[in-house]
Amino acid sequence: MRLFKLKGFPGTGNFRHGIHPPDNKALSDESKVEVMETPEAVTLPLLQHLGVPCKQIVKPGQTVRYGEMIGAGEAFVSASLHSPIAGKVKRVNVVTLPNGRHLPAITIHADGDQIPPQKLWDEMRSKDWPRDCISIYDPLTIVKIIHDSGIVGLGGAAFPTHVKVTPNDTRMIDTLMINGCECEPYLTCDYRLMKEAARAIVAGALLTGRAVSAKEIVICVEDNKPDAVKKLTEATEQTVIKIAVLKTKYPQGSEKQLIKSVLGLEIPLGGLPSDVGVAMSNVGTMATVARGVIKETPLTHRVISVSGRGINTPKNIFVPIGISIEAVINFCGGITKNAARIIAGGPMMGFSFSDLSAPVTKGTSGITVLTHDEISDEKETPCIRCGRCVDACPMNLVPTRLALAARYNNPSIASQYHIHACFECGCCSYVCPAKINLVQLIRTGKTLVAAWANR
Amino acid sequence: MILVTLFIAAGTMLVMAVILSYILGWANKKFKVEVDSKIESVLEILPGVNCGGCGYLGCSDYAVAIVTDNVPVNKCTVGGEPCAVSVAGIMGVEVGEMIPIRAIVHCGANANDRLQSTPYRGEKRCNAAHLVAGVQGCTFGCLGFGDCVRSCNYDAIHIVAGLAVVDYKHCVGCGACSKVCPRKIISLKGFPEEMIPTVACSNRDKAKDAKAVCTKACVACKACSKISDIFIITDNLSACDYDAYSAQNHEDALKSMEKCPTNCIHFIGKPK
Amino acid sequence: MMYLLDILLISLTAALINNFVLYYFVGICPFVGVSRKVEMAFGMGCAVTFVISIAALISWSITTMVLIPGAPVSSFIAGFFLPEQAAAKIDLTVLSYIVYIFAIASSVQFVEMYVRKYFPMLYGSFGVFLPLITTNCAILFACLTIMSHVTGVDNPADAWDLGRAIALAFFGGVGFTIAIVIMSGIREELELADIPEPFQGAAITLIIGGILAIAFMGFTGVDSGIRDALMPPVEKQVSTIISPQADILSNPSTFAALDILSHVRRP
Amino acid sequence: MSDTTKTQEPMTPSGSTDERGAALIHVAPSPHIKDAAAHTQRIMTDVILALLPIIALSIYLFEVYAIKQLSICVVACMGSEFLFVKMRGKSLTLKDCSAVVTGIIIALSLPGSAPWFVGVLASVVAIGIGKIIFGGLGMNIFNPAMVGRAFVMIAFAQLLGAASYENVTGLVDAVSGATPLSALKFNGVSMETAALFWGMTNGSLGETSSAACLLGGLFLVFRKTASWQIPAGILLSVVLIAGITDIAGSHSGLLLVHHLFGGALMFGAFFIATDPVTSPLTPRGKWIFGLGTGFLIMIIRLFSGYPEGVMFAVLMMNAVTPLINRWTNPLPMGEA
Amino acid sequence: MADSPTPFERFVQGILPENPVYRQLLGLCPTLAVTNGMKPALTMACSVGFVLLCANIVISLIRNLLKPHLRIVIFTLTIATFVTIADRFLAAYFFQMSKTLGPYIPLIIVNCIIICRCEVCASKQGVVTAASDAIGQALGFGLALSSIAAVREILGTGMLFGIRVLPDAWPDWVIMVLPPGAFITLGLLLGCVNWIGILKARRSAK
Amino acid sequence: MRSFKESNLFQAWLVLLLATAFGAALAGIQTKLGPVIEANKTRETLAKIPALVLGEDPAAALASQKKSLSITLRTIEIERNGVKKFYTVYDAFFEDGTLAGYVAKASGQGYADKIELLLGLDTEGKTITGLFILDQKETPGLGNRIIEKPWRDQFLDQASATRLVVGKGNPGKANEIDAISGATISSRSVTGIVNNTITDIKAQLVIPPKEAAEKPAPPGNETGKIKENT
Repeated sequence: MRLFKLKGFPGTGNFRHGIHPPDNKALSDESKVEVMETPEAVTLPLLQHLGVPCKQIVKPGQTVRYGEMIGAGEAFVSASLHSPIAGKVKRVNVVTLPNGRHLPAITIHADGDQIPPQKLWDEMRSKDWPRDCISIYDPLTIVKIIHDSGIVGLGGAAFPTHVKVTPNDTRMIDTLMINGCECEPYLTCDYRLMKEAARAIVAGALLTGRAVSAKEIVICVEDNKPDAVKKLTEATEQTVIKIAVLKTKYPQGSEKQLIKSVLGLEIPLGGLPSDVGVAMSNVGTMATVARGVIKETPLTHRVISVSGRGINTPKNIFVPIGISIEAVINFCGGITKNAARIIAGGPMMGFSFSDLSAPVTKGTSGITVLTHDEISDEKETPCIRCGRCVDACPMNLVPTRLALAARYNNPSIASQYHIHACFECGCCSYVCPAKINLVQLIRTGKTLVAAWANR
Repeated sequence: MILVTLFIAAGTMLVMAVILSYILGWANKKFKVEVDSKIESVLEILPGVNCGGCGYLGCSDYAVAIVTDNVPVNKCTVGGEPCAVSVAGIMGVEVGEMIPIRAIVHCGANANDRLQSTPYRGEKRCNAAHLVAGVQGCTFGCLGFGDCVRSCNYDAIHIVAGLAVVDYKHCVGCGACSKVCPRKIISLKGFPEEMIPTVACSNRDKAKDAKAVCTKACVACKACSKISDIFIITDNLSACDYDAYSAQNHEDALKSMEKCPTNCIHFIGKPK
Repeated sequence: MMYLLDILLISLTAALINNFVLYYFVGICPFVGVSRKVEMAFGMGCAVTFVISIAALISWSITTMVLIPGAPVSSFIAGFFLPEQAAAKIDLTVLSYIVYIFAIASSVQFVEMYVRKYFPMLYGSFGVFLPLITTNCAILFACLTIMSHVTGVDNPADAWDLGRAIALAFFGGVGFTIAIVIMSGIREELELADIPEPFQGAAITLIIGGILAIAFMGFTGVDSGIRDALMPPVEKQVSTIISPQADILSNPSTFAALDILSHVRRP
Repeated sequence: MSDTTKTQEPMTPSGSTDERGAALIHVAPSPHIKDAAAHTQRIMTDVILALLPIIALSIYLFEVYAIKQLSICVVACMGSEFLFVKMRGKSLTLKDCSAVVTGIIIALSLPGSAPWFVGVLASVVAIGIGKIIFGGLGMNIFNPAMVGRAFVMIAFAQLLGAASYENVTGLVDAVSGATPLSALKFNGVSMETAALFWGMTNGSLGETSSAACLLGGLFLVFRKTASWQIPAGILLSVVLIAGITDIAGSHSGLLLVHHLFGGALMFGAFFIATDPVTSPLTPRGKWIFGLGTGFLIMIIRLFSGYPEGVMFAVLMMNAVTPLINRWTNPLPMGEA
Repeated sequence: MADSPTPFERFVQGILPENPVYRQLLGLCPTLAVTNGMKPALTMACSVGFVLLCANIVISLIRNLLKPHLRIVIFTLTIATFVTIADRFLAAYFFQMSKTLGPYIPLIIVNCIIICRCEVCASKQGVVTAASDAIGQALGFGLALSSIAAVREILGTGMLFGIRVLPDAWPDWVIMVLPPGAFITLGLLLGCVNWIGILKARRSAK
Repeated sequence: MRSFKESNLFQAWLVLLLATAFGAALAGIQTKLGPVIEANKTRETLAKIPALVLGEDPAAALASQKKSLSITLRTIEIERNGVKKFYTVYDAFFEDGTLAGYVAKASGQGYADKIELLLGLDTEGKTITGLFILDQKETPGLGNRIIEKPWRDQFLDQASATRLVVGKGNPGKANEIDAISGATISSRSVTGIVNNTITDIKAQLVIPPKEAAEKPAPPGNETGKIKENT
């Protein structure tokens, strides 16, 4: 049943199911991106992306410049790592990231002349990003620069971008979709970036589009961000880029749902967007690509939003990667007394953590600090099979069945009900009237099924 | 008339019996399927608890493997030696040396020894908590939610002060606990003696990082390996070479245990 | 038409109304034992349906040809020794049980051996149930029911023919399949339920069986209802409308109106 | 299986509980926010709210009998829930109000004239055999209220009549006080449509007034507490089958109206069949469930010895719900 | 295999520890079908006992002559013969009871208890052991049957052996003498027996 | 010889032996018990006949006088809707040979299963003198109340000329049988069987007095003796 059509696109601007959580973006969407000064030290884990860890290529005691490569992504699905500050490499220690990864990290102490971060940010939001001279860049050069700059998806998953844009004979890319939905509640970094640095995004999009030789480039924004739409429309004038304004709905920003909404296509289960001729990337990534290709600076800084009622002054800030979260939080006035949970990322899919010394990584899109009032603390009650999770699941699954199968160690039922299709968006847990940790159970169910499959 | 009835009744039955038994006999030969009777007799001896401790899908799978693939007969940890001897009798092979296999938990930190633990709200199960960062500082140690306890069919593992502890009186070495442990800190090892030494730690971080999260962590100080060569240090972690351990080097092992600065060498097993 | 209706009703009765498992309690052992997985239950149901039909065929033939008084075979043989009238009275029904079970046991065994040899795949999926079927009361019960409709009738015209016998047996098997598949569906669901320990397994299965039996009691009388609907009795019902008082709510004798109802009847 | 049996007392490493006060940073799995409006208790309160018009009307119609029956059943249900849950050594679950809902539905589905022990036995069976034995709320296969009612309906068939007979004012004797459906079925007597609709007829406490049931039911549907597919499916198939029968038997609409408004159809369609626990999960499954229930109701009403079939039909469809769930297991996006 | 148990052990085993109904879940069909009164239940138990005893003895006598592919056929033949004898005997001397029990007497043929005992015990043991095993199993079966029948008859009709034992005010629970009552009673009793077993095991563990 | 030993039949010698022996044994038992069982079956019916034709009290009185009725059996064959139907009818005679009444055995579909009943009619076949339910499987507590005497007694003295109807609420009305509450179908089934039986056998039921007189009084006086009248 197609109720209406998204203007100018084959999709409806919508997908089946999904939820409407309060977005709480008002906390930080009016605060302009602020720039943090160069910190005393940064900690750079060797695996900040999906894939193979990069190889450490500096020794303790060595001095590094700004932007110098310190970790080489040698494997295809890997990304290089660059120093965001000039300084001295300290010992290699271990760090536990909010997502649970426990890995070695390089610590660099600031030393010597620093490039002021404000300069980097000003460069980014300046209006003089080229739109017309894109054709001077050779597609393969763009791909190579993306690879060398260590650019990964900044939306959260941190998938190495060069993998997506490397030309592939078997899977031609028709459409490049730029994801500016930012459907996670609280987060506003993409919104601010779209508002303040629309030109950089457009430049990056054009470059990437050229790299993948896309016939069409679409920037997708939810309809609760009219200002961003306005800025982007201005910035895309006289270019091939189209802008799709989508229904505000969680998880509109998930790639499968977004492709369904805009193009009406469904990615086959276990497939990638490229299976339907689509490449997708985040707006932040596009800005970084533009910076990497045109200004030849690697991915060393990113915009994050620090929000939630547990933060004294919610802000959007431009930070060097590797800065400790503690420093970021202190920059935002620290946490309030009734703060209960600190989350890397948004409240739906982010990871809560307790170790504030953990660094901001390439994939950290924000820090959300929730108070006791915002989180649900209610005790779990039995599932009454009301089917609300079924109505909420954007993947058309039966979450309660998956969760119970996981709880009662029944991998056969779990796989029979397609547990592998779940991408843990959290809709089911959000709507569950029995307050069951459905997503967590499904997550454990996946490990269970994996163990069962290779018995 | 009575006689005739008797006669006809007997006759009917006879005719029927002849026909049916002929058909069945014929079918028995015609449709004979060769089944190795050994499999069935081996299966009869195996305990039939299908625990999977032998590494096969269940007792019947192991029975097939014994008969067809000449797999060693001493893999059943539940049935133990008597079982292996009987199976060996059927197969006509030698029983390998049966060292009882038992589970060992490679973590020795009680809840109080763990630093940087954070209150955790979620499913109270190890495999769920394992996927959440910071439930406890140490990313290697026992989570203490008892997935292993639930998996044990022999009531042989319990959570004591937040730590999984094997009850060697009951443990049969089926390996169910080691399979479910998300942190893989439970391993199965042969116990040549009733009590053997073990290093109760799995933390492979450097001493400084390990110490930051646990008071009982192995700091790889080499104190143990200097005294006794059954302890080998790899990846910042001391490990006991169980095969090398015997009654002869018992004294050395005891000394190592006393020397260990973080008390993470333990003697475990069935107390005499 | 009458015959078809008869077949229809026999089938319906066997499958649903007087379900073998839930009404006559036959085939309880597999109902409790082999109802863990839907696939297994369905396999068992199919195997039973298959064997029950064969058994019905054999037992009906033997009963009418040999066992009952005046059966062609027995009276023919007896005719050599006895006068015709006496020969027609030779009654071998006492042998019925032993003959039926003999036939069932051997046909089950035959089918098992056959399937095992030539359809190993099929044997793997449902052949394992075949030996169990010998002791499945449903089969013998169907044979006995058929016998009682062949011998114990007052009117020779009421005696069942082969079609009715097979209908009963086949749909009895279908009814068994329905019951066991429903049960297995429920038990699969219960794998994800926190059943008190003493009730796990057979006990809960029996209690569910009880509730199912209650539910199936709703079907009682459907056969006579359908018979009446398709072959209405001579009398015709006439409806009469009675309007209760308009202000019935305010009337203290609200139900006085209903009293009138009971006096109105069919002419 | 060992899962449930061997679970020790809470095995939490110290530190994971909140000993040091609530205002502490803690960790938890995502998602970190939950819909505060979604709550099991609220679902149950919604059902109770929706039942209010029916309760009110039954009290108006049957006065003290209704009050007596309601209080007996609710108290007995809560009592037996308390008892059985204690016996299992689990923490009490009275707060979720599900026992109250079960009690009210039992009371409303029994005739007001039923002796006290009928209500008590129905409640004990409903909670004991219908619910707790399966593991409590959410695990039960059959609608507890219907299990309880079916048990007493068959156990005390003589007392209650095969259908629900009503004998409240003493003006009619037990035998002749037939419900509209049994009057139609056995005696060929029909009632005026308005009386059927507003509930000025004989029957169980809750099933007399279709208007009240519709009111409450629509409330549930609009609150999304009950799915709309199930009542729609039931009503659709009843209208279809009763309509065809009506035309074939030239009853000039009487039969259809009786089957729609004369019995427990509305009550069953909106309050009993929509019990989330015992109905399928997916919309497609709910349609199948609704259509099947309606079909069975009509089969039983038209052909069997019982004038009313809602209870049996719901129990039967409850039994096949696991199979429906299995067959309507939706294909995930991208695989369809 | 372990040492073969003595006849007496076999006898005791059958009554409670290996009760055919509660422990082995065998012979459930008659257990459900004929337990709506004490009288039919006991008659059934006696018939089963008779058939079990005779069949066990005969099978035990011919145990060395059995061929694998004809074993089941011989079992069923023997059992069916004795069942027919029991059936005719009942019809001749207890006509009403035989009518009440209806097809469930011939269904003894496929009662798993008997085949199971033939298979497990009689075809491997001597006559004395087989006989005492049969008696023990039959007693266990009778015990189970009468316990269920007692519950059903008292609740369902207020009577025991047809004699009113409950006050007249007792409203008969008709459902107890109907099929659902049989299932539910057996289910609940089975649960109780399991429960006692669990409690015992727990106590002995301590 | 070897091949014979291997043959299927030789392998199964035990089965053959047992089957034959068991077959013969069973037939033997049957010859002993068969007549007893048959007698049981008929006695069940015959014992009811005096009460059905005479009424309970006269029957008891007759029994106390050590007198009995002699009964003959015949089959009435009718054809309805092209289907042949048979009714077993017992003619009951006093010791002096005068006709006491008839009892017809009839059966039909009930609510749950077949209902089998005995219907007593007076000498002229005009009034129902008794009704007894031989076999039924109606719902206990509801339908099976058709076996209760008060309900059955409603049939007594009903004229056979008009069809009986099932009603509710006003017992005593002529031709009306009060339905058992909650078991209307069972009540209706019994009434229907009675109606049909009467309609079917009415024509052939009454033996003309002349013929009856011709009938030789049975030799013995004990109840239960049957003369087959084929």
